[in-house]
Amino acid sequence: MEPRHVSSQAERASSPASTVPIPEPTGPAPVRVEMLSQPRFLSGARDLVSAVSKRCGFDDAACGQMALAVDEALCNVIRHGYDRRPDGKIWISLWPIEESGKEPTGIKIVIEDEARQVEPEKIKSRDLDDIRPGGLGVHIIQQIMSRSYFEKREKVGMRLVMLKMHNNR
Amino acid sequence: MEPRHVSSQAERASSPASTVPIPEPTGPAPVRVEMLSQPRFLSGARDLVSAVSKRCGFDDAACGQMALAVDEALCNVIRHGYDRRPDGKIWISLWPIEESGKEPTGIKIVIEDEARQVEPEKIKSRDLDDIRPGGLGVHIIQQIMSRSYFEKREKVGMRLVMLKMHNNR
Amino acid sequence: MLEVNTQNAGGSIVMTPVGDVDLSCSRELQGHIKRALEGKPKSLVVNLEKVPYMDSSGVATLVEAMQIARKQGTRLVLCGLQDKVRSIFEIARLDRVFTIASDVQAAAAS
Amino acid sequence: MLEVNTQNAGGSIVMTPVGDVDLSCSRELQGHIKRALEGKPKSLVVNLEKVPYMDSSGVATLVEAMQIARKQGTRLVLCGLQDKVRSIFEIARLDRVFTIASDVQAAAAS
Ligand SMILES: Nc1ncnc2c1ncn2[C@@H]1O[C@H](COP(=O)(O)OP(=O)(O)O)[C@@H](O)[C@H]1O
Ligand SMILES: Nc1ncnc2c1ncn2[C@@H]1O[C@H](COP(=O)(O)OP(=O)(O)O)[C@@H](O)[C@H]1O
Repeated sequence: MEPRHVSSQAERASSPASTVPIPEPTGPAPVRVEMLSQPRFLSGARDLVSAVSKRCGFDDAACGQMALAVDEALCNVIRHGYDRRPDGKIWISLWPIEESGKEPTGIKIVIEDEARQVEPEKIKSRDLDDIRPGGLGVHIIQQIMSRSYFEKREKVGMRLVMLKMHNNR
Repeated sequence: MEPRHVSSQAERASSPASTVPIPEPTGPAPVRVEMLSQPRFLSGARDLVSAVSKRCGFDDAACGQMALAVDEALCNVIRHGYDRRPDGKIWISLWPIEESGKEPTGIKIVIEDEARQVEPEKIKSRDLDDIRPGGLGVHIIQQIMSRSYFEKREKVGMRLVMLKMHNNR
Repeated sequence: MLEVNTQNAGGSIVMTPVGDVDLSCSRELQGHIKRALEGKPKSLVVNLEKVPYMDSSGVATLVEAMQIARKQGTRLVLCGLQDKVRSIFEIARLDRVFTIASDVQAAAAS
Repeated sequence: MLEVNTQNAGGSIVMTPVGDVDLSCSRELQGHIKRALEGKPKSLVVNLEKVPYMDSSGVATLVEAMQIARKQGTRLVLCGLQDKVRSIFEIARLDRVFTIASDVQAAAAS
């Protein structure tokens, strides 16, 4: 059940793809958080993501945005995936994107759950002009990240892969 | 290898014990970080611990101190346990200490590794009057926490259990 | 968990939440705002100068407040947005939908 | 990774590290301090006003600096300690071992 690797992608639905391929790190994540689906742990997850992003060379504004993107993704898992059940598991995995020996040029963030599976292409925010409460999280994630996509995990749950490069490509 | 529970304590060496027993949470931790033994991930671990401590009802000063205690413990695992090898695994587990339905009254923090095993009673800081560089980490941890103790894990590695209560007992 | 300070001066309310507004407390903020709007005040200023962080659950609460306020003729103004909070309003393109003032004084004058 | 600004005015050096000082960069700080002490300056002020956080690896670097400074007759003064940094010096009972001034001006006058 516990995700150790991000495997090759079946059933992937990409957000507006960048043309330049991003070198996706594979193998076990050097930092990984396992948390229960409780809103009180969001701030801890945010602050960890922000600090690791900082160490990956992002400026404070970008670190804050990355923390926001992760918060939005976690909120969606808690609300839509687990229907606010407090005992669901969520994994946040972080990889600095770097060639060995060099300074990082980006970060890869993956969020996984054991919650309801939905078709990746159905996960989208409201039209921005259709102003009503809610319906913004996925849009925020897509705006902030260089690239992001949802996929079904092999047996249960969903996976959200987010990549952010310094040059935003 | 991966620690899922904090099991009953064999070979435990306590720091100066408080007289009032602290209710130690058991079972899987609601928040757990797995990280490689690399100093660049210390800031992420600190900020997560500080934010979760905040949600456990500690004030900013106490949260900062708890982050420091965890940093010191992680530094020791990196330097003494893994001899600065960058590929060792470290787990940080956090439990709010609470009766169900009530606000937390403290936090339990456990740090585990797969590194060298040492006799718990040998892990201590220098005499504070013997001023020289280093030799302060364990003292800092003991000063900050309500209670802390090292133990050998069942097969490999060490475990440091730290408890901090609001009233510091 | 969320501290919210509310001042009412002659039918104009200034509400100042203190701390991060995320999913763990956005419903609390919603409760405070709804109670404030129930009295149909002339204006409601939500002063965000003590909110370092807000996620879309907080924004949703403010969009809902705006819709209620419009219907009943209460003027809703946001003020004191810190950088990170301003950023989410911009990403959601809501910075032009809300009336946003720099601080409480400017909000009163706006 | 650690930004360190160093000013030398007539044999008195003021060194201002910027950012958290932990195990990931305490050796860098050590290098900066050793290079500064090599010139046997009259005084070395380590201005910590831009250091929000320090762990015991940073403190060890400063203890080492103090010992070198004493031997060679350089006056070492710390200043600008933020709350969290002051806290670790207090816990380690080093707040009375170091000469600690409030800011760079006070350090020069001390
Ligand atoms: N983790 C998830 N699991 C299941 N469905 C999701 C998930 N994340 C998003 N969705 C779906 O995508 C929609 C849009 O999400 P979002 O843009 O965050 O707005 P909101 O959550 O406010 O509806 C949600 O309403 C939901 O149907
Ligand atoms: N995780 C650990 N694994 C093995 N030995 C440890 C560990 N933590 C502490 N020690 C031992 O305890 C001693 C005191 O640690 P500390 O007070 O942090 O000072 P320092 O690390 O600077 O020597 C260390 O020198 C080391 O011998």
